[in-house]
Amino acid sequence: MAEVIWGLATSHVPSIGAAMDRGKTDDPNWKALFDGYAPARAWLAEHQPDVAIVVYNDHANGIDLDFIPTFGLGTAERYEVADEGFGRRPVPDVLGHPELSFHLVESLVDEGFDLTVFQELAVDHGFTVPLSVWTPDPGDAWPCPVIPLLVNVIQYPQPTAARCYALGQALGRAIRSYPDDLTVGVLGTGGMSHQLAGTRAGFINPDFDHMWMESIETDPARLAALSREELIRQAGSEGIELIMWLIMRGAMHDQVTKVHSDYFVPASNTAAGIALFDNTPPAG
Amino acid sequence: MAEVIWGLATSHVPSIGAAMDRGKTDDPNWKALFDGYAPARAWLAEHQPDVAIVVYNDHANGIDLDFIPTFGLGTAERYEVADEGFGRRPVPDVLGHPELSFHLVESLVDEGFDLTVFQELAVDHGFTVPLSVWTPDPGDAWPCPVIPLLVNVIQYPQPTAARCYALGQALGRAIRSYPDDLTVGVLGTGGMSHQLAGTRAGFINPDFDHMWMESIETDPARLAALSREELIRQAGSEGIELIMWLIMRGAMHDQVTKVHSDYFVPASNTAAGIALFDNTPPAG
Amino acid sequence: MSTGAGRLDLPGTPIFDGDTSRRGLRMNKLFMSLRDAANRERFLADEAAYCQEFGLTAEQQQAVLARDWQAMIDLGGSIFYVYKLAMMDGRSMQYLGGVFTGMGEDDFLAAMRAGGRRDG
Amino acid sequence: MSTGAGRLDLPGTPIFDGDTSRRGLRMNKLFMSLRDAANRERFLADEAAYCQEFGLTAEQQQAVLARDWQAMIDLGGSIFYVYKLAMMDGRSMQYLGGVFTGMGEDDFLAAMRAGGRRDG
Ligand SMILES: [Fe+3]
Ligand SMILES: [Fe+3]
Repeated sequence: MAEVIWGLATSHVPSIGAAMDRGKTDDPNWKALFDGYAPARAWLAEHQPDVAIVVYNDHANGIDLDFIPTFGLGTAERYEVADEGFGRRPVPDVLGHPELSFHLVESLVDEGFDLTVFQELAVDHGFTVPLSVWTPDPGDAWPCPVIPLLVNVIQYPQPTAARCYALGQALGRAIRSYPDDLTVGVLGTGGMSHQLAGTRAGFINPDFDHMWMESIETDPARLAALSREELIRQAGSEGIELIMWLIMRGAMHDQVTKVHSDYFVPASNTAAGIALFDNTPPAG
Repeated sequence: MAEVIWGLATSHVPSIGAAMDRGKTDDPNWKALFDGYAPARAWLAEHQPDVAIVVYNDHANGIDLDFIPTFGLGTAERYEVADEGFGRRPVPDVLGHPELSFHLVESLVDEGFDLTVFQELAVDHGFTVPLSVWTPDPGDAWPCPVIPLLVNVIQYPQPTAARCYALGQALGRAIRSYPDDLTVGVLGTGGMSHQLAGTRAGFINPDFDHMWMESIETDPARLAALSREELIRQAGSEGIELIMWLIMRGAMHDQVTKVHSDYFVPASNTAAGIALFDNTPPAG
Repeated sequence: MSTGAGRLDLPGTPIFDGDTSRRGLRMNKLFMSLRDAANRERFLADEAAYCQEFGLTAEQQQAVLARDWQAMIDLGGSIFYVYKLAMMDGRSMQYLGGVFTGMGEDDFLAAMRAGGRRDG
Repeated sequence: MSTGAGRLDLPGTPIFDGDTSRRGLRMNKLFMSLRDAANRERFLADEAAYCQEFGLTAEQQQAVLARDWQAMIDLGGSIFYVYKLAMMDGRSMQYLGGVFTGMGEDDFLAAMRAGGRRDG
């Protein structure tokens, strides 16, 4: 059987990738953020999975508004890195793991999740920035094959937090029912609180973010109970993308061990958070 | 509130449309099929809804295999009729009903159905043939706005029959919760038994089809319990598209009144069926 | 005789599953492109070049050029997509049925008119 | 000041819902096309013609030509799409924040650096 060995929650703000790509990680505006990543990166370097799953959303790069899938899953052998309009990020293309993808599709569809299957997909910063947060220097290739799990967070109505958490739980079951022995890392991306448009642009809610950071570890069901409206009110119209953390969290055990977390404002217009969990219950 | 007034199940074989478009409905190979439609058409002409919903699948015309949505719902104002490679069918484009579509999307996503929302979509014979079965001579326009509900029946794993039935039930609730008074007709399309490829091509299973025709009226839950494998075994690899009838049926009351049904072999390589239900419980 | 690469194993019944679809993706895209008259013209003018433009494997190209319908299915073709090529050639679904079953078109059509084929 | 056409009504918070997306579809498609360098060139060579090619309404075209960012949002633009045009112009998300809030870029950036803005 395959098993989730860790879950990583991280913001996917494009400027984090840009700061890395342009060698600005020691810039005073950025140093604290990247310093905050260091302990997670060190632990992750020691805990290499066989496959990773990145839960993310596209930002007008891989898909258009002609169709808006609530949940999409990639089954390709390779995912091209999108040119978002300022040149492609200087990072490797992503190799997929079609066998695991097919298994996940079958398991999840059987459990009543109405996935859209992607056989071709270009991935944008929502996908590559989390990979960079995990692996700052991939060289020619990312450390392992990666499977994209797309979530609609851009167009209302987004899936409910409860549905995301349920999808995560089903994803965990699907992974565990895979016939081969594989270790899996799951990345839940996006957030934390932010809003880009409207007179409330620039809104940041540290109280909510701290509650979220605490509860994602200890009480994810509490977060899953939040309504769409409550999420937009508390986390901002773009902060609702935090629902993607719940998919990652749902795929893990009820009890997990926090390896590291950090919180930083601002990464561009966004409160940035990182939280890394070892999928073993806490000792004692 | 809106309410479903009737449900129409019908095959959507392209050659049925071609026979109509070429004036061959009196051809000896076709006459019995069209004669079998007459009582349904007469009743439908007296029971015009304000909006219709067509549950169907695309056949390599409106969407590609780049992405395969399990369930898709259109929210457009207009759906173009696709040219499938032999010229566009001489039938009108389809006007949509965005307001009802938005309501359905929101209700269904809230109920945990992971729809893909289509803002642009060209519709093929899977969609237009059922409209022609209902309305043979639309003139310049179909009798009312129509909303497409797309189902993946082409690529394994298709949604389960149970999931389709559950979607239909949620669709019924969503329709009933619409604030305006609207009457709605629901068309479930596809089938009946057929298989197009493999040494079993040409397979037709009248016993299964008769069981299905009977049970769709009186015991849809029995059909919803059938596995994907059982459906392909009994109805053929393309006959599995009968699961779309269950979405229509789920949107109706537990008890319905059959207006008319008929069964005909072959329409091209397919067993063709029609079944029309009035969404009122049988008298007495 | 292929019975499909699916997890289901039903005799004589190809299952168009994710793995099959992945193998056939480029070829199916080619078939879908034939909806367009200009593409049909370009295809007919130089079928091999058109296949290469779409990135077909050598086996797939061979199957397309030879109109080996069974091979197209075996190499990942979806019947709904393969049918686009058949239509362009003026072939019917009954013709294809005759090929897949080995019966030939006339016998296949007669079997359909007689109520269709049965298992076993 | 628009607060979005959504079913949610949160002060100062545009909701990009289905109806908004429908209104903005052609304009958002135009913005997405600007990922491509050749399209950016064509756009810059004749912005009005490019808008017409994409089927924008007169109001939308006016908003695009005038770089009226608030109007683009009000007329159905998604911020992620609108941002493609801003990037092409060398504008940052902080610049847009300065516009949407009426604070101007410098004050907006200062507010972000100080930990972001709060409700109320
Ligand atoms: Fe994002
Ligand atoms: Fe069909």
